[in-house]
Amino acid sequence: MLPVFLIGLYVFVLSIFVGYEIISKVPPLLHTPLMSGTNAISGISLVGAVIAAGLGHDALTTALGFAAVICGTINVIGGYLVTNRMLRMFKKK
Amino acid sequence: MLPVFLIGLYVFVLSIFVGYEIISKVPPLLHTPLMSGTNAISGISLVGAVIAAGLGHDALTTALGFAAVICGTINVIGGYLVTNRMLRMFKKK
Amino acid sequence: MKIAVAKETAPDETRVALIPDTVKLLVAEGHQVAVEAGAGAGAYFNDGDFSAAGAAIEPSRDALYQGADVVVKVQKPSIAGGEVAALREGSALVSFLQPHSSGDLLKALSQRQVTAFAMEMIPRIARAQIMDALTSMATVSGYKAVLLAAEALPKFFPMFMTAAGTIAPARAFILGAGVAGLQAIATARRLGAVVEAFDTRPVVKEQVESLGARFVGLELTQEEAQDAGGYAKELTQEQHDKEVALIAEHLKRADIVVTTAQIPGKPAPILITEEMVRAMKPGSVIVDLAVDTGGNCALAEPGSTVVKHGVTIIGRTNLAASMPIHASQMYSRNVANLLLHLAGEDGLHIDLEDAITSGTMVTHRGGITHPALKG
Amino acid sequence: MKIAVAKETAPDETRVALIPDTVKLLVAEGHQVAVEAGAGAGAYFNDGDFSAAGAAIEPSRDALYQGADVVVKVQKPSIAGGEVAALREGSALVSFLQPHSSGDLLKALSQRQVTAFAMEMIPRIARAQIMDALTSMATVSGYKAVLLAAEALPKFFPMFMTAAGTIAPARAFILGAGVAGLQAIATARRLGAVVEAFDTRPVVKEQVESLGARFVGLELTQEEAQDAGGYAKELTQEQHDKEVALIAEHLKRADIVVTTAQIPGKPAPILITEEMVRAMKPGSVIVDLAVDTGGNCALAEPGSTVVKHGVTIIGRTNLAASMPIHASQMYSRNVANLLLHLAGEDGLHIDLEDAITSGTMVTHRGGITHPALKG
Amino acid sequence: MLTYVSDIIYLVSAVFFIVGIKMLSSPATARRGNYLSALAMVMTVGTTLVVGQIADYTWIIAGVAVGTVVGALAAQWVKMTAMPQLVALFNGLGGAASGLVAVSEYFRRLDTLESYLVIVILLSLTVGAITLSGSLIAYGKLQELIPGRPITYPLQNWGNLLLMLAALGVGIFLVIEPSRIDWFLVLVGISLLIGVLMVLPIGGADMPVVVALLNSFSGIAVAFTGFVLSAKVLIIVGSLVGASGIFLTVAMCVAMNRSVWNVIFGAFGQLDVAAAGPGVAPAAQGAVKAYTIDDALVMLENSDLVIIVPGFGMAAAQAQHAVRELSDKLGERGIEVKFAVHPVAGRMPGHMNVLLAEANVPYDQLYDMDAINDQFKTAGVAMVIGANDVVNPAANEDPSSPIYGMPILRAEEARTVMVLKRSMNPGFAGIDNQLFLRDNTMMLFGDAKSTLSKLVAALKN
Amino acid sequence: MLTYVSDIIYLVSAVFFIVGIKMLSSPATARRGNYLSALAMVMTVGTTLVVGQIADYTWIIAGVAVGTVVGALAAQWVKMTAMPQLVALFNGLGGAASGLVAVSEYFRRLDTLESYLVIVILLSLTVGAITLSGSLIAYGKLQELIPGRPITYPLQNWGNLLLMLAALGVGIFLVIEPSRIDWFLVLVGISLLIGVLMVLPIGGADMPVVVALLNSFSGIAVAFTGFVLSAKVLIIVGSLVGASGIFLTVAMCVAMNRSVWNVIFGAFGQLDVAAAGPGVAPAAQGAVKAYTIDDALVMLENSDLVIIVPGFGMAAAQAQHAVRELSDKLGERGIEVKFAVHPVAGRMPGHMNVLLAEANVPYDQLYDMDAINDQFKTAGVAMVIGANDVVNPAANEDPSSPIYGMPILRAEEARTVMVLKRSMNPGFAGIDNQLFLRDNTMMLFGDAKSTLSKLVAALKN
Ligand SMILES: NC(=O)c1ccc[n+]([C@@H]2O[C@H](COP(=O)([O-])OP(=O)(O)OC[C@H]3O[C@@H](n4cnc5c(N)ncnc54)[C@H](OP(=O)(O)O)[C@@H]3O)[C@@H](O)[C@H]2O)c1
Ligand SMILES: NC(=O)c1ccc[n+]([C@@H]2O[C@H](COP(=O)([O-])OP(=O)(O)OC[C@H]3O[C@@H](n4cnc5c(N)ncnc54)[C@H](OP(=O)(O)O)[C@@H]3O)[C@@H](O)[C@H]2O)c1
Ligand SMILES: NC(=O)c1ccc[n+]([C@@H]2O[C@H](COP(=O)([O-])OP(=O)(O)OC[C@H]3O[C@@H](n4cnc5c(N)ncnc54)[C@H](O)[C@@H]3O)[C@@H](O)[C@H]2O)c1
Ligand SMILES: NC(=O)c1ccc[n+]([C@@H]2O[C@H](COP(=O)([O-])OP(=O)(O)OC[C@H]3O[C@@H](n4cnc5c(N)ncnc54)[C@H](O)[C@@H]3O)[C@@H](O)[C@H]2O)c1
Repeated sequence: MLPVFLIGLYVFVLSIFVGYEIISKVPPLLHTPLMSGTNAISGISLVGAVIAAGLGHDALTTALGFAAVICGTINVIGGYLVTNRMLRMFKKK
Repeated sequence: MLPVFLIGLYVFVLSIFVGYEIISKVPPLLHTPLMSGTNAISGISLVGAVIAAGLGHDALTTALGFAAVICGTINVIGGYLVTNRMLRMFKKK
Repeated sequence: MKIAVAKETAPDETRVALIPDTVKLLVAEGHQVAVEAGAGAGAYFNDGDFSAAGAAIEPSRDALYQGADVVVKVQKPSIAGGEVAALREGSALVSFLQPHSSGDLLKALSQRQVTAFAMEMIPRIARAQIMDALTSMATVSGYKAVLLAAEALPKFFPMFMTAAGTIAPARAFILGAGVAGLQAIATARRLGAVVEAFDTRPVVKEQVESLGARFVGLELTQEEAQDAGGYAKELTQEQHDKEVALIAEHLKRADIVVTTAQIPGKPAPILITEEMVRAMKPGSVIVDLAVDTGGNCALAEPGSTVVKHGVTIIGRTNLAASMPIHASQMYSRNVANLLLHLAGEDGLHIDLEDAITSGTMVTHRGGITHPALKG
Repeated sequence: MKIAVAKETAPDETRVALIPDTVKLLVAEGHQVAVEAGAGAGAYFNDGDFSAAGAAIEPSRDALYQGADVVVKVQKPSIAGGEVAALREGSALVSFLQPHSSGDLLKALSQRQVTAFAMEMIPRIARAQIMDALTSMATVSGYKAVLLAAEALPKFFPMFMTAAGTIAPARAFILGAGVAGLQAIATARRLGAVVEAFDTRPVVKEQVESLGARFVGLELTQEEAQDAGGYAKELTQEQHDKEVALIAEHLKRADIVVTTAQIPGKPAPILITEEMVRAMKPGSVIVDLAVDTGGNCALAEPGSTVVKHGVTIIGRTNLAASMPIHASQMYSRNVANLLLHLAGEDGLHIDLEDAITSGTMVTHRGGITHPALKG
Repeated sequence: MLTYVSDIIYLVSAVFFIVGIKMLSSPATARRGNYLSALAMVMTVGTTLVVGQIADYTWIIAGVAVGTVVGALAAQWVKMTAMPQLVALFNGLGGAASGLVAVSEYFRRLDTLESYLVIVILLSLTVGAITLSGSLIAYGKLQELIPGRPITYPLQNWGNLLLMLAALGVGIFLVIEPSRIDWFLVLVGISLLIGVLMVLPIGGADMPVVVALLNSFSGIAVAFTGFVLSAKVLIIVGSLVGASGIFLTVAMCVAMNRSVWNVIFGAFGQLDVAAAGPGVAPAAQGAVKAYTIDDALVMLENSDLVIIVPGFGMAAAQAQHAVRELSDKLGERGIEVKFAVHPVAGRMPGHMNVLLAEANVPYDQLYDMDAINDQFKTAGVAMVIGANDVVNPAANEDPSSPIYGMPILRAEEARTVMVLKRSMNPGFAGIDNQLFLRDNTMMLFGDAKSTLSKLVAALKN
Repeated sequence: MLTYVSDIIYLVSAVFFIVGIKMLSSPATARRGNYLSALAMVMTVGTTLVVGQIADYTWIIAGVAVGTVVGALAAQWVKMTAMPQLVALFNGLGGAASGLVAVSEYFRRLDTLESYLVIVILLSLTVGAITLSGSLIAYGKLQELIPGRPITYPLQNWGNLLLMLAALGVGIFLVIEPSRIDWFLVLVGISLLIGVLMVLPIGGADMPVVVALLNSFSGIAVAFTGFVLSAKVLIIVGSLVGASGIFLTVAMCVAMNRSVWNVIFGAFGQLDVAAAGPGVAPAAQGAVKAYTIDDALVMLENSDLVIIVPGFGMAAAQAQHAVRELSDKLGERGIEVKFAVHPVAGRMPGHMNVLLAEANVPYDQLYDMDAINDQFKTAGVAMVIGANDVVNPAANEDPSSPIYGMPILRAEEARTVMVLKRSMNPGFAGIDNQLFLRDNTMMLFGDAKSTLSKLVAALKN
């Protein structure tokens, strides 16, 4: 199990650098849309949710999975749409 | 073998992002020291060289390893020192 | 309201109380304006300009005054010249009146039952700024004083580095940084002089510096220096001595000096003595804007330019009249704003509750009404 | 070398050819300087200043001139006043000489065996810039012209937005953007005017714009407009007509006009006719700096200010003399630089190969030497 | 071969997410960035649906359908001003999803739980649960269901610490005894409680920061879910969101001039001067909004006409040259700039004219009050530089004010009023100015010259 | 457990490398960055020595000793001007090391070679060999052992393409038949040849770009070595160096206003206007050196005294306000600024004075020629803004020049002369100016106002 964890750790550390570097100069006015945009992205645990809901292991896990799918989907769909609405405000009239 | 390669690829891609992001605003006057500094770092294949030279597999690989250790060490030691000399120029008198 | 624009009778007065542009504005507001023939000539406005603006031209002064609700003037009417006598009883007069020093005139006006408004008494409150003729005229004098100095100075104002050597910039020293003083600072700086300014009121430090000049001052508190109206107070003897010493120091280095220090209702303080003039550089120039009220420079002579101890001392009075077009334009706007403020449904409307009306009116219904002038 | 500084005899001339600072410099270089008593008075330098700088004070003109290798002056010596006669034979003279229009003087000087150098003939080459007195004096005139105009204008120069209304900025129009013209532009801009300038030479467009003014010009080529020395050429009739039409257009809007157009050795071109003056705004001001050589404005009268058709036309000559301290300082530096250039081991050293010497010298050894003045 | 392809797709998606977030951080590319990240999301989820050995799509389809409808409707119907609370809600659901996946994995693998797996499951669960409950409280505060003021109680920080230690203890116990479902549920409870207690004491005005922090938490939960499922793309994206969320939180605190610590644990009530982006719920009426250079920049860049109102503060700061430079820079970008000169701005007649002329502002850019007053309503920004009395609406509205009756510049009619001054101090007349408190007013505190220089520098990039 | 610890150390080292490189890209932190990256190197190599199952340290110690001595001596003894070629040489050795490791691995694992391994070994080898031979040629050009001018021959690009295809062919063959040592050696030869032929046609002035590119190659070789050895830290560091090297190459080309393609395949000789950083071999005497804003910035920031020499170009560009601003900014950083006003700068007496006064430059910062001329030698930078004749040394040196005898400002005595003008065009006198060609002169081409604005903007960050 250890190597998997280590690999994950490498990926984790590198991603943190990437995350820091790309965020480091956002103008404050974009804070809210950026927050909303990354919030939509964090709905990616939907990936885990569909597996849980679809694996058909037992009723409990499937139910939990189903709930997770609903939560994740709302997060993803709603998040992207809201972000998009916010960003429309920044277009030059 | 495939997973190892894939993991490498993930690491590779993420590192490229990191490399790009951290380099993106160097002033031209630092081009030369930066080049020299990263050049010293690329001597890190010394890691491979010491293994080749020290594994004691056979004379050929050891000889190749020995040569690699020399090359790598010159690159590393010389590279860092030269970079340091260059950077001294930028200190305020 | 019937408004009459009188032709000025004072010698050398070139301004006119209303200019055609303002006449047009008043006419548009429903007033009738009559202008004495030739009233605008000194300020390059001819009768034709006035008629075009909607005014009637009236050659006879008596006819003009008799038909008017309000007569507007620049300089106070002369009793001797019959101007006061020509005013219709019950009519109003708007003009500079120098009320503090013109007791006789005020008496004559009140006897004649004239409601007189003194333009110099406009209170310094925010909404009266548009009528503040003292400020307007001080703006003109401050600007013009520096031009006179520059014209009289045997040197350049700005610094120049040329093939024929380096020319040092002139040093200007402005005494009194009120409206005229600040304008003088700005003008001298524009022309490239190095400017220092002196005042007793500490608040003006920031204002002087906002124009890029250096402030020189006594260490007085706000209360010691300034009264509630924003005007300067008279100093104690000790303060005055300190002030004089400080000024003497700066005068020695100055090429041009413009003095504007005044205390309303009092003679101007003497800030430059003969001895101090003697210590100045030959060729330097003093313009004394306070010469009307006694002068800040002991050697200044009202109305003339004298050279003493190698220093040119300009005591020209009524500087505003030397720039008649714009001086008239500004005065005219101030007067018109006051007229519009005073105008009621039908003729003048005197609201004694109103700070502007009561602050500016000096005589009314046969009496001297202004508290500062009574007694 | 023995250098004599003469007291100027021309009326109203206030400048002096050398000032104490420059005398000090020449004395340090090993020259002897004698100064006529009272020579510096007009420029606020007294005899004491000169002695302190190392000069001898000489009350007698004859003694002064006789003991000198070089006599330095500002204005050309008068034959009638006996100045030429007082010069020692074989001595040298450095002064403005107006050589193009002073045939008699040149003849008298050559008869007297005087080696005369005309300060206006300094060639316009890089290393002679430090002697270029025409440029120095034009700098003074350009600056002063605007001050005179500002003083005479019944308006402000700068724009102001005040409680008494908005004051529009004055519009200045400068005719001829040579040294004086450029300085006039700079000064008018400093005071806040909106400036336009006209010239026939296209190269000055960039220079005018570099001072923040707008350039108005004919579409002439460099060759049509300018001779090899950088001075303006005379225009053809057709070009002149076009020019006049263009100028007329801009004059109508102008509040002040400064004209500086000159062509060396020729009368100044008439650029402003009476008709054009009549079309100008009442109250506007013209300063004609070319009035010495006939004037650019047909109505200008040398030496006086006239008001015609409501326009004030200032024809003051010798403006540089109205700023004697700095004008003398600059002229003095130019003269000293020329003297140092001419000085040899022992007295004057005339090197005819040298462009400055040969270009500036007008008489020598009894003859007129300058090619432009012969025949 | 299939995992090979899918892994490559995941990698490409990760790259798209990275680039997408990067694009989100500049106004010019933000919308395209959002589209790109949405595309990456579709690719990732789609690939999982294909390669994820799904036995039964029923519940997935049902869940996605419900989620889509609810999410889309909520996003479309919400009012612009209610967006912050919606984002908080969404974020909580994201945390819930991660937590639920962790719970589901826990039960699914109950028999084969290794320590490593338990650890990551518990981490994913705990962080997810905190995100959920914290976000719900934040939602409640923003929606004003819960009082916005900080709710404090004695020893709260000690209480929280205790709870966290408890969670840690239960966690360690579960690593040793993975199958103790009862304790597992206790941990869920503790985690939810921590979320609630962490957010309750924080004032409503600080909620945006809290939401940013919780957003970072939800990213971290995703990363742990990635460890649970050995899904690298989740690790990448989760840590990306986690890291960017943290730095965003810090950036927001910096913009407010406060430390993160102070915001989260300070609990000293709503500040007067609070940072707020657009869409963030307006601070209580009457509170001043202080903005940063970058906020100002976006406003300026989105204007066609900027009207500059100079006052005595410009003179005092000697900022005339900087003003001119700003106007030049805006001009270069095609934004029209006009100067509105009030007749008594400054301290002498023509004070502003003198200074603007010194800085070479062309006369034809200067407008007097009568000429400009009707144009404010068409201006994107009215930039008030060190002026105060001359734009004080009290002159029109308040007969008791000493400046009542003085005509003023109607700066307040511009879309945004930007005020550059050092403090809330009054001007010459010594009276307060309600303009500074209006909704469309942006205060940029600081010396006018230095603020302007910063604006110019920012405009150059 | 050991690999666990070692892997963590490797990860920490990788982080140090990343941070180290980041610090290298700002003058303030560059030296510390270099130390950090050296520390990371020690950690990485040290860890490998411990965990690398080393059987015999003899050859390692010997190799390290030899390498250290050679590297250290070379680094200390080389002249500052010869640094670029030394860097090229070091870089070649780095490539050689990667290549040698690949060869060694090839022989060691000859019996168990899988396709995946062969591919990465061949890639590491090829890239390493190209780096080696290419760097040697670059070294030769910079050291002037090989003619610096581009060496071209007919059909060169086609020839190169052919060679690359050949390498590809041999490589594919070797993947199929891994044990064909003969073909393996052929591939080594082809790779070396590609390196030679790629660099030969490129002009000496472009060598810095080539070295940057080859540096990137050596990083890529390291990354492939990492794949060969399954060493993640090598992959990270290698791709980091590879990526940063590529972007550095692009950045250098951008600074020269050329495309990478043009530099590598253009082969159109040495440019007159070539970018060159300090330490880069000076371009042939008499060639003009054009620099960028950032170069200028570093020079300015490292000065105690900056003397500004304004000329007609400042007036023509109406750059006086920008000049004033620059001077203010420098002043804020504690750098003294003086203005040297030549008596005939501009086109009228006092031209500069008028403009500098307009921009409010204080009089006491203005110095006339006599007052300033002795101070140039103590100035870090003499900044000549649109002046030409007034700083032309021909006035002192060339009796045939029309300006001979005119006193000039001795700007050339400053440590660095920075000249802001649009082109090499002459000024009023119409003559060339040798000052622009001197070694200590930095030309900043462009309109003076825009160059100054850029400098000001850059100084603000
Ligand atoms: N024009 C005239 O002739 C004249 C003459 C006398 C009086 N007045 C009066 O003066 C007033 C003029 O109005 P105004 O709007 O121009 O000025 P104001 O009302 O006096 O306001 C100036 C503002 O500038 C700010 N300020 C000062 N220094 C600053 C700096 N360095 N950077 C940024 N901001 C700074 C101050 O706020 P902070 O302290 O918060 O920064 C202050 O609130 C009117 O009341 C008018 O009646 C005018
Ligand atoms: N001061 C006086 O009284 C006076 C009078 C007449 C003549 N002169 C003569 O004028 C000369 C003055 O010398 P100087 O050094 O001031 O000027 P200069 O020698 O004429 O050189 C000016 C330089 O400025 C550059 N330039 C022009 N526009 C520019 C822009 N927009 N941005 C950047 N650079 C620009 C030009 O080069 P690029 O085209 O490459 O940009 C030119 O080489 C002397 O020869 C003097 O004798 C002086
Ligand atoms: N708020 C308004 O509406 C308004 C309008 C106009 C003027 N003001 C203010 O009122 C003030 C006075 O204006 P003013 O120009 O009419 O004043 P003024 O003409 O009465 O005096 C001119 C200046 O001389 C100064 N002074 C007096 N005695 C002095 C002494 N012994 N030594 C040196 N200086 C001395 C005064 O302090 C004043 O600054 C100004 O500061 C002006 O800003 C306000
Ligand atoms: N290189 C040097 O050393 C040096 C020194 C001084 C002056 N100069 C140059 O020489 C030039 C002439 O200088 P100046 O001021 O002594 O000239 P000036 O006094 O002879 O003439 C003044 C101006 O009037 C202009 N002018 C002539 N006829 C005109 C007409 N019909 N309409 C309009 N304008 C007309 C001329 O072009 C000139 O610009 C200037 O450009 C100056 O820069 C060069």
